[in-house]
Amino acid sequence: MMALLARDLKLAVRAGGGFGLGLAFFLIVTVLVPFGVGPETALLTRIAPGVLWIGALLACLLSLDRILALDWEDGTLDLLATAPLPMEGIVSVKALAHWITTGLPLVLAAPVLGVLLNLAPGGYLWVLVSLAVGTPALSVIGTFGAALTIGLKRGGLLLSLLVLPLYVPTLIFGAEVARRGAEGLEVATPLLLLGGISFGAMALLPFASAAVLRINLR
Amino acid sequence: MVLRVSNLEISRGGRAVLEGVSFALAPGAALILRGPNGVGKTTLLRTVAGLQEAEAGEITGAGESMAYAGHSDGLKSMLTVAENLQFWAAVFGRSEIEAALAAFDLRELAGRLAGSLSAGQKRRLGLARLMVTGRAIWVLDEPTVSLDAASVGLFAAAVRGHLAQGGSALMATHIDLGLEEAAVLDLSAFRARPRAAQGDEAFL
Amino acid sequence: MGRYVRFMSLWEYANPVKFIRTTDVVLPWVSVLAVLCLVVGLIWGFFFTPEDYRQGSTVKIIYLHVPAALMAINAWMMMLVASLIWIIRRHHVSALAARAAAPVGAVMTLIALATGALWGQPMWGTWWAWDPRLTSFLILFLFYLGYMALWSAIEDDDTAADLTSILCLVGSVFAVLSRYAVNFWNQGLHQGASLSLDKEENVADVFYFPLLVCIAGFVLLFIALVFLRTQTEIRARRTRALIAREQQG
Amino acid sequence: MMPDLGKYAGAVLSSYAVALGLIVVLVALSIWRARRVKAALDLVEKRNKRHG
Repeated sequence: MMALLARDLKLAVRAGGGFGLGLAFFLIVTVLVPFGVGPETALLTRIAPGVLWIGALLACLLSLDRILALDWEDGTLDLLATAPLPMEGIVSVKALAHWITTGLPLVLAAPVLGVLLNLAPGGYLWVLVSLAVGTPALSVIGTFGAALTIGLKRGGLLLSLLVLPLYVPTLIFGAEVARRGAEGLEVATPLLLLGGISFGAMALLPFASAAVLRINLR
Repeated sequence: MVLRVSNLEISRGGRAVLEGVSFALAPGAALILRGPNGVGKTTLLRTVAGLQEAEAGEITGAGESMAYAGHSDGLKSMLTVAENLQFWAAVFGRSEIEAALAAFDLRELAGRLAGSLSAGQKRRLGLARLMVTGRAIWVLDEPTVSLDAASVGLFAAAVRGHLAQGGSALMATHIDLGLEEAAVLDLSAFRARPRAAQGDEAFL
Repeated sequence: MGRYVRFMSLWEYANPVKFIRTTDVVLPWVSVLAVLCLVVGLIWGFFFTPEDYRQGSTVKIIYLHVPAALMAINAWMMMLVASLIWIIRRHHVSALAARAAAPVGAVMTLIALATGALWGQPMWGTWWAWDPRLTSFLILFLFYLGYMALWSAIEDDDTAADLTSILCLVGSVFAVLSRYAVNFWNQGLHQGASLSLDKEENVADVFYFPLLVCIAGFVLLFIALVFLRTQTEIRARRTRALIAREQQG
Repeated sequence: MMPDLGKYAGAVLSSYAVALGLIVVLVALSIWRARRVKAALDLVEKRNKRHG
């Protein structure tokens, strides 16, 4: 398992695209928003937490199809399925690798991009915390979507259609934590709910992803 | 560990292709599957490897002692030859890769990225992967594709060495490896009689 | 004792041929009843009920809005049950019935959304409010779209049935989560459930009885459509199976 | 005959139009596809009977 994680991380570093593309996309989305809604700082301050969450979510979505597709195309998944690793473990490690290469950089970049959106001073910490708690759920749910659409020709678009509705609860609670944090309100309740969704998804969804992958491999 | 297949029935795309397939593969033995294209060699091997479920029949002795190599080698072009092997060794809980590199004449290529190898070299690396798994039963699907005569010789020697150590090999191949000790099983004899596909039966 | 030997198990209807034979008999009756209920209920509601003192004539939209909303959720529930039956017992009719129900559920969701928006415009002064109920239905609609898209994207019938069943299961959990999340996110303008047992909040009797007839009509319409569409799916599958057999020789 | 819908006539009438329209389209499409698929199946079944 550790070997699989180490290999995925090494591949992400070598191939370059892993970290860079998602981050660049996040940056561009954040930069485009003021062009769309106008440069008024008070407005930007108000929408900053939500925009950061949407940007992170879309950047995450962009890289989902790479989680399993590459290993599927070169036959690695077939070989991994015959290796002494449980399929649930394989999909969990794949999701973890995706989080480390895509989710974590987004979490760390969000406060920096918050400056561009004139995020309220109290918001930086909670944007960081909410993304740190919420993005693992995005990776795990995304892995499920990637497993469902593996090997389909028009998989990319279908993947978005399947995954985006599943992202709704995570987005709502995550953005709520960030927004309340920025406005100096109590954040404990949404944070607990966000954590619940994140841990629940991490604990249960790998079973669904593994079942789906076994069906797709046969 | 004896690999035993009894009265196996398998299907491809929901359609029965082979039935009544039975054989046993003892340690030190090799079995070569033959038959025209489409007879079900790949499907049989994937079923033995556990990637696909059999429609009927039983397979015992595979599972934890089996290493599978299919049409694709599962190599990462951005990793070096040595790193690719180290990864697969680690997946199977091992670390030794020197013997495999030597057996397939990959020592000099060890530091090269797998993406820069020729097709034949990649195949050799894919086969070297079998040695690092430490598994006793090799299940090989067309292992000699894109190998030149010398490389086929290397492969045959590796298989012979594996058999000598008490391993066994089940493979589908058309070319003559010069493995006199290998038994040959022609799958044409087990072709399934035409019938409805498994999933379709309920609708006919 | 002997009487029970001939008792027919419910599972026998999972045989495609038996299903078609049975529904062929039932379908005309259900259809006629559905049309009857809808015509009676809607005419009763539209022409012979008074206006609400607060909502004016818009209250008449209730006869479409509430039954459609109920069926939008019930259709998904039915798909969930059918998916579970497919996963556990692998009855083909069950998987195909889930597939057949999805477009019906999607249209019901669309009707609930459209009538809701048309109702909301005069009542709340806006076509669309991000009210929890409306939002939940919009999310439900997206789930229907994804489910149908996955069915049509996969070529192998049984693989498609397996994958969509798992999606339906996972989707159900996330749909419930979304419902709570959306509630938390916005407390909303929408009135409570129209048919709740709480007498205070309930709609008055004059509206209640025609509404019940309309609900019965929508339920029967749903059943009739699912029967018809499941028959179609079974026939399509049988056609493919026969052609495949011909080609095999 | 027609009840007086007052100032909300537009909303009420368009609700009925949209909802009934969607239902009619759904029913029509279902029936149309049912007929087509049934015809295709009959054709194949007849062919199968003839050939044995």
